[in-house]
Amino acid sequence: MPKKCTVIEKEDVVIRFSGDSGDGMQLTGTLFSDTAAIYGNDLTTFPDYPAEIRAPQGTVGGVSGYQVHLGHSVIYTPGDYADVLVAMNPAAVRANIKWTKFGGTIIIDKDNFTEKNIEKAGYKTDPVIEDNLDQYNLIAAPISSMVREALKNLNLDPKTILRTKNMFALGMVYWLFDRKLKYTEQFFEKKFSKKPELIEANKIALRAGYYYAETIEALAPIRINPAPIAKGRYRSISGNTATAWGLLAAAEKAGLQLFIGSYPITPATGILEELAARKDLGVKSFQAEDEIAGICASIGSSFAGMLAVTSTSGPGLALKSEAIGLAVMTELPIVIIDVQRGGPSTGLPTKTEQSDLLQALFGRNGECPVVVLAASTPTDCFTYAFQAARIAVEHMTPVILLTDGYLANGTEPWKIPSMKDLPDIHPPYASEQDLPYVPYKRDPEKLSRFWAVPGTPNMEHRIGGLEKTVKGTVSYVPENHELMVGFRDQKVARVAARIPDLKVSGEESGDLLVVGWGGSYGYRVMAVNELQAEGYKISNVTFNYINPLPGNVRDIFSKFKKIVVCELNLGQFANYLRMKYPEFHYEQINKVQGHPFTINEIKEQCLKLL
Amino acid sequence: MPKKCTVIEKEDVVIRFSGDSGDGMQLTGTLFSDTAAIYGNDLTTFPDYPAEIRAPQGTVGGVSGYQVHLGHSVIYTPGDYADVLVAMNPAAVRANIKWTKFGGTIIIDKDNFTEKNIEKAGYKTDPVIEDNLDQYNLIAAPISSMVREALKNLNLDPKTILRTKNMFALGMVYWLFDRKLKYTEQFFEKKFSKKPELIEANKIALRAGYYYAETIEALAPIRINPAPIAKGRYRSISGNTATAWGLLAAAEKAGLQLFIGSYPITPATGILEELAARKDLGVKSFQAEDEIAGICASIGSSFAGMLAVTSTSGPGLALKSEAIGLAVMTELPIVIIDVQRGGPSTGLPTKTEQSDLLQALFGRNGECPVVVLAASTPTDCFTYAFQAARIAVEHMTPVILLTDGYLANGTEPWKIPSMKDLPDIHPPYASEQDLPYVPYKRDPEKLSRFWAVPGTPNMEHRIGGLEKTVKGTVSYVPENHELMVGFRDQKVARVAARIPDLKVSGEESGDLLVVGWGGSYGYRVMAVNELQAEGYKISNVTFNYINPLPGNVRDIFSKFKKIVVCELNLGQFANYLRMKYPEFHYEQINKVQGHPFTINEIKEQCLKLL
Amino acid sequence: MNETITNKLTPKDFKSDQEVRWCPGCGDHAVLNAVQKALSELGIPKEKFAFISGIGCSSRFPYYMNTYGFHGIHGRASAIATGVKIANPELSVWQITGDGDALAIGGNHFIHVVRRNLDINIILFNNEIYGLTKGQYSPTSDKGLVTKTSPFGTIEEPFSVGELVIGAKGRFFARTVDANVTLSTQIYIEAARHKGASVIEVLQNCVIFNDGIHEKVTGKEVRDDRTLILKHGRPVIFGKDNDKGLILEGLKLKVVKIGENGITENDILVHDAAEPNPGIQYMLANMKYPEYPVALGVIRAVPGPTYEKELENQIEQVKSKSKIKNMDDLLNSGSVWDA
Amino acid sequence: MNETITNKLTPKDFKSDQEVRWCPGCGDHAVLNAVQKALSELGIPKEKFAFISGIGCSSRFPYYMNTYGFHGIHGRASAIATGVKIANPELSVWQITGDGDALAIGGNHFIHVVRRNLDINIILFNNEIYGLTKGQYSPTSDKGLVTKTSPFGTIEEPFSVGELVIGAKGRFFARTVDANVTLSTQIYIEAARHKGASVIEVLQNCVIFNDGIHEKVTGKEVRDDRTLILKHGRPVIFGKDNDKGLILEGLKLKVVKIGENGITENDILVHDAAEPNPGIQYMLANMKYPEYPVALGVIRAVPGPTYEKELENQIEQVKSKSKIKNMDDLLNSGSVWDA
Ligand SMILES: Cc1ncc(C[n+]2csc(CCOP(=O)(O)OP(=O)(O)O)c2C)c(N)n1
Ligand SMILES: Cc1ncc(C[n+]2csc(CCOP(=O)(O)OP(=O)(O)O)c2C)c(N)n1
Ligand code: SF4
Ligand code: SF4
Ligand SMILES: [Mg+2]
Ligand SMILES: [Mg+2]
Repeated sequence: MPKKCTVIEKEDVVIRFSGDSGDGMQLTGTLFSDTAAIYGNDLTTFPDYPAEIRAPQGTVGGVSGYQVHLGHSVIYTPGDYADVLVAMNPAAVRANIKWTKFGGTIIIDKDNFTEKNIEKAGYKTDPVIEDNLDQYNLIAAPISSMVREALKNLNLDPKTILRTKNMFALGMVYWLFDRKLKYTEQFFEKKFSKKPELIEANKIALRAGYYYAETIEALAPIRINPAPIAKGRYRSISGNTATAWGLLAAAEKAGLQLFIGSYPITPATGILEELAARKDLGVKSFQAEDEIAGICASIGSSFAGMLAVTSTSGPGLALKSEAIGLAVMTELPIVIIDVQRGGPSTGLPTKTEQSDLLQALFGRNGECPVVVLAASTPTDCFTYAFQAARIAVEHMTPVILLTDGYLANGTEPWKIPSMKDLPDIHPPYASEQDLPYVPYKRDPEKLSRFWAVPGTPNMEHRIGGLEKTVKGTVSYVPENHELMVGFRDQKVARVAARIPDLKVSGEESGDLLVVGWGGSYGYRVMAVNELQAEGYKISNVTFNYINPLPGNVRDIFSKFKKIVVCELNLGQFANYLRMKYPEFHYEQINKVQGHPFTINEIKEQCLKLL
Repeated sequence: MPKKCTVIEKEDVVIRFSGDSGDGMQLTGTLFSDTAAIYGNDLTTFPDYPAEIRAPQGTVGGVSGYQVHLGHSVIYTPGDYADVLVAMNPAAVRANIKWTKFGGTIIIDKDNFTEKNIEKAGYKTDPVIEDNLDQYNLIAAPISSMVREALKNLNLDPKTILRTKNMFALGMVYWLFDRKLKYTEQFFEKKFSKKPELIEANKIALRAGYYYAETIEALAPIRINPAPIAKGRYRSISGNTATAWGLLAAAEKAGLQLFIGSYPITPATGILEELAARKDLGVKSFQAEDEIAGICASIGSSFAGMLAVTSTSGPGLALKSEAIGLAVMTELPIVIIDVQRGGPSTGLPTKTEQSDLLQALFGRNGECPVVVLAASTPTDCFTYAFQAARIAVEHMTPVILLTDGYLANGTEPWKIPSMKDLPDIHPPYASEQDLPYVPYKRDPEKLSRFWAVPGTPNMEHRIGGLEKTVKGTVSYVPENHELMVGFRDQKVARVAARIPDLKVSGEESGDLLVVGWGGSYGYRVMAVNELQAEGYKISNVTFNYINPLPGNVRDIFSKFKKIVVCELNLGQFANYLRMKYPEFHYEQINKVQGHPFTINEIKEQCLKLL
Repeated sequence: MNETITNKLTPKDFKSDQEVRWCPGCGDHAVLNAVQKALSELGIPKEKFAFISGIGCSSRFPYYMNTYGFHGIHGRASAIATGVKIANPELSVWQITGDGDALAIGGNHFIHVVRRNLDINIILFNNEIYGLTKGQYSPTSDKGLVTKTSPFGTIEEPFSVGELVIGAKGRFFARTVDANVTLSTQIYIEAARHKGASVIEVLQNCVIFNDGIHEKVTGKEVRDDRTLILKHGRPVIFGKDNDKGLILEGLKLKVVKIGENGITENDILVHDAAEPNPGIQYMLANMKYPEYPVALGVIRAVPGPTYEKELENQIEQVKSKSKIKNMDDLLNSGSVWDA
Repeated sequence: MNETITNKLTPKDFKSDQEVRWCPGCGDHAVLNAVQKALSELGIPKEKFAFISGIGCSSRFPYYMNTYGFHGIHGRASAIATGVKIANPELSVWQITGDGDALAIGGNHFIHVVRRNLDINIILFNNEIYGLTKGQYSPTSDKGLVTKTSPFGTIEEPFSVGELVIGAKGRFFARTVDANVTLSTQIYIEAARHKGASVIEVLQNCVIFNDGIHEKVTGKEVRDDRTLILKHGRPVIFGKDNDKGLILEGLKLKVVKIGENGITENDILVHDAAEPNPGIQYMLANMKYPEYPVALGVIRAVPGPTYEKELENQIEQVKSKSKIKNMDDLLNSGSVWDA
């Protein structure tokens, strides 16, 4: 093992913590990234855990991972390959070796590399040989024995002692990256405030790991200097929490109470959980008996005057299809969040994909247009959740917001916005001066109808899923139907007037325009940045407004020789663009593996087109 | 009133029977068209009734109509405008006058034109004045009083007597078109075999009408000579019955028992009703508690080895979305029939539309391809239901068959096929020689998997909605997922090798190609025929295979200067073609009124492009 | 919801301007009358009513009410009503539904709204048939019934509405007959006043597709002997001559004649709608002709906490304890740092 | 289904080659063992079993069975199983489901399969939590339970499985405890032999998200006094010393001590699982600790016609009467004419 001893400065680094589901890797990763964020690094994280609650111990299927990418410039993705892999058992090595940079550092718990575990991980012989571990900087630490030794005086049971292994490993990593233990120790104090022996135990394990790394001079400590980050107050936030908070912010700005009617489903449950906890802000959360009840209750709450939300993932969106049609027909505001996961059917529940786009756009009977938005980073989930609510309320329409498993669970440091900087939202209440109330009378500009909330005197009216005249009378008159179909269509189209233009990152014209939407953002930006740096005439655009599309798309597209659409599906957005702007030719970069792109994958494909 | 007296021969004629929902107009129309069909006319019918079971008597909303178009050449549509309108009350006149040829014949029951009824129909003054009835050949017969008179000796209650009014009117129409009463009388004998007094009453009323028309020499009898129809045995059949029978035929040819799991919904219920009555052919029909249970039970029956079907309309298809994904993932054969109606949401349940196309293609989470077919006439519902079942079984895939309310309820004479002329269907059973059974092993050509039915020894296996390896083990391996997504996609794509080429009606090249799919067939054919006759270089194609598309589409499209896509929605098929063949430019003709096109509408739009 | 208003409303005030489109003779007309009558007696202003329905003939009901109304989608009325009631507990929420709407496609939402005990009044029009789709059997159709989808008779055991409601933890169940406007009005008023999910099964006649299905019990000639009207705290007596009653024999109900075999009014079972243990109410709800008379009136009415109030209480409690009062507080809560 | 096979199967024959992926200590493991044991005693060949599940931890069950298996979608197991059973009544069909799968999203299919009485054996793993999605409350969670979606405690009254089953016309209901493999095996065998929908509620422990929720009743130390195992035709006696029993007092069950107050074994209620009137079974199913012991064993088992057989009978009858024997007959039936 090569050992060096001076502090090395690096631009960015990727660390992957991995171990059995029970090894506490998610917590370890979170603590590490919190410390990095507080230090001032920019970073992005990506938790990656098995679908099983506890997959069989020691198997590759049971490996849980948490990747952190931190740097001293802006970080867009959790990174493709790890510089440092922490692997608590043989299965973790086997699962992650192909994601580890050749020659990178691997920290293992030597004590766990028993014959049985090696076999369980699916190795036939010796991992070192099978996976060429000698080509890496392998640090085989006897972590289990060392925590046993370090904590032997604490009078704890062996199980509890072993559970601190992850903190020992974390301590080692802190030494490697020259970090302070302080924030993590504060965390112990808060978390175990009722169990002082656990505070003590975890602190000891953490320090033991730190000192162990120092002692063996594992590798020169690496310093990632703070990123040139805008001044201000920061916090770390995941996509799901950001989504929930964006909705809360919109409710406050609209002067509405928030209602969420949802049914738990991976990876969307976090939104419901966060909002269920926000009773302090008056949220009425309703865990429904299924997805259909979730959206129908939301529609009911919208009818009754609340800011209505329902959150789900792909299979749940499928179930909500019919009810979305009802919201379209009754023209009530409602935000539908689809945290996309691997499909079709139950598919790969814990994996990410962008394959619900066409469902969101077209998955309903009849001519049934809704507004569709997509978030592209964990933190901008806040922005687009806020925008989804704004558009829903101000335009009296259902809005589908697409995020995905990668955004939902990923975290980033986030400059905390101030509520006074966010725009007000104006619900289009029917006016008292305008009696009698006519339910489908429309705002001449937006074509949206006005909202009269039950309880308001003199505005009694009836709405429903059957076609109606402007007055709300059921009507099968052919011309009326065509008129109303047209209104609903145009109402959604006119939202385009109130969304920002699409922005090009890079030159406004060139050889290749990389087009994407939603969660593939970071990888695209990195790939394009690198290619730009290499001198290519390549630019990038990211769509967050999917239906309607921004007004300047044609302008932008026409200035590039080639256009390539890059997405985690078989080409859904590319096909949608073919419908909308048939005059352009679209190349495609697609991947359907339940995983984000790697930067290299995008670069390679782009190079073929350049 | 002009009265003439010689028999006039005509090419074709359109008759519309209309009256209150309770007036028996559907029966009257059916009897008339049966007689015409037996005589040898070609014909098409279109029932058009209110959504309410019994809308308020005497109102326009409560008018029920039945249109018959018969001729002595091939008849493609129920016709745009009626030559003869039978209107049992003022509301029926008001509702239908705009669909009656100027100068055409209108038969009314004078007794029903009371002041109250005239008012109920929404006339302010006199219908004759308001609707210019003097510009028509108005036959105001005192039908009510005459049946009262004719049946006074029969000892029937007044209500029963009045119920024969429709037969009196039918008798008049029979005289007008020089038809025999025989078949209708036979119908009475069969239908009322247990109530001889009703046989008698209806016969008397029918004849009374016939003689009345003769007596007043209402109008010269019009003769529509028989059409030059292929020799053979015929019957009249509606689209829904044809669909049901196509499935039955497929079951027989595949050696499978038929299972249908459905929930009633207009206008699809007829399929379930017909199959529920077919216990003599061993059909297992299951009226489920909802649409989801309907399809899930079908999937279960498919797993267990039956020919599985579920039938519904738009809102029901929306509800089935998630389960269709399960069928895609488990790769089980199942036929899903969507009898489209006016949407979105509950929409216009009794009206027709073609607006579920994109839902059928894309309305599911994940990359979730299914085969999509569409029928285009009531009788070819038989063909495409048969084909849907053939493809489902032989390719182990869900198939969605789109029909619509217009096809479902419309009837046509149909040359009865012989079962021996239909192709055999070969279920791809797993072979005993091929043990151990591997659930996702594929036929190298079709890429479909093999079917092992529970109960078969030594083929025990597990399938489900989670992504699987070839062996059926749950797998989150990225490459495996991409492989399986690809297989499912290609399996459906390869169905293209086993469907017929698209056929052009008209010249193979020209100025304008009219493109359509499904139920708009007849109107397009008529319009294009007429334009061809007028010398335009125009041709027509009708798509029945929507996904995958036939292999020769590019060839055909490239030979026309312009392409126009004609459909009852806002342009869904046009958009789909833009995805699939982006190299062509597509014009559109669209209508969303819950009604079929008229021939003229299509002609006018085409002329603009010629 | 208990606000009094100065101008007393009349049933006519609750009539909307829409033409009523049920078949002449349909039982739904009478239900509409009874509801409008009941509403006018509640002292609640018009704008505080919301009528929510699914799809079916009966579900057209909200169009005919001059109140807030929502004609939903098939089977989802309970879920929509749940959202309305949670959003605004001050509204008097009425769910209108059919046997198909509530018990076929909507069965799940129905049992859950009952279990959660939202304060919603659910009028279930039980005509034992799908009316709107023109005559297919429903989950309450008698076994053997010949309909368009059961041309050889159904082979399914029907649900009994009361039994299902009680099985789903229901606290209020009543039964009435469409044509009996007086009884119905009374029941609707009681349901409105009961806090919690109130299910009222209306034996409703569909003249077109299932005509006379309740006639053998509710027919003018026979109804006195074949139905019995329960009143809380009163002995369970019925019959043309008010001479029949129910007693409990072991675990079973038994019809007896007062005056025969030494039975006096004192021996007759006294109806207790408020008893939480549903034992006897369950038996009463399940009584079937010809073995028993069919029970009408309020069979069970047991107060209990409602979902929407519990939710509001919880929100109040959490609010009073939490330091987070608005979004800025939340945004800056927990672990934050300055750059 | 009753064919005998020459080589008796062993529980091991029912183990598939898939690795069992439940958490160590999860109650599901024991259920799997008991089912494999029960199956090996039924004398039915392996290929005649079909295990159908929804989604949830428990719903992974079919993967571990070396039989035909179908891991469906969330909540739809009853509907899929219905299709399988109708398609082939010769199969022994087992539905595996959780409290969320069966009673939340799948509630409607569940009550309908029970009502229709298909001959399906439904094992409902009741851990009173959503396991697979990591710990949200379910429709059977105790009121007040703190979970991820009820951080301040739930405000909903839970379903009682037995009550709902009976309310849905259920004819077979049993309850067992995951860890009691002997009792469970016995019950699965009885369920398999019962013709009709058999619901078995398993009190199952989720070690991760709801650990010990049944412990107060099923814990080793207390279970003899806090549970009672019902046996058809036998007096309802329980307790460590077999000295406690149930008697019926009026309409209520009462726990008594044999030997005290002159009570002998003869006074004790005798369990009749076959009684069609569900009155007492209903009370037994609903007994809750601490007022009562919790009833285990087969609580209700009333034979009745099954849907799939009635359907087959109807088909046979219609076939024997109809002149239409094949498609050519049908195509040429009714009114046809020659051109
Ligand atoms: C999703 C969906 N499925 C099916 C239907 C068709 N449908 C409308 S009403 C109805 C049943 C009506 O029966 P019921 O609820 O008893 O009401 P009734 O008409 O008898 O009053 C059905 C099957 C629909 N509108 N939507
Ligand atoms: C349509 C749909 N909605 C939601 C989910 C997410 N989901 C999977 S299992 C489950 C609940 C599991 O609880 P339970 O049925 O009690 O099974 P357990 O895991 O406790 O055994 C949920 C909500 C899903 N897979 N599909
Ligand atoms: S069909 Fe029946 S339920 Fe519907 S309106 Fe007519 S009578 Fe009433
Ligand atoms: S989460 Fe609970 S129910 Fe699921 S496998 Fe683990 S212990 Fe069992
Ligand atoms: Mg009904
Ligand atoms: Mg559970």
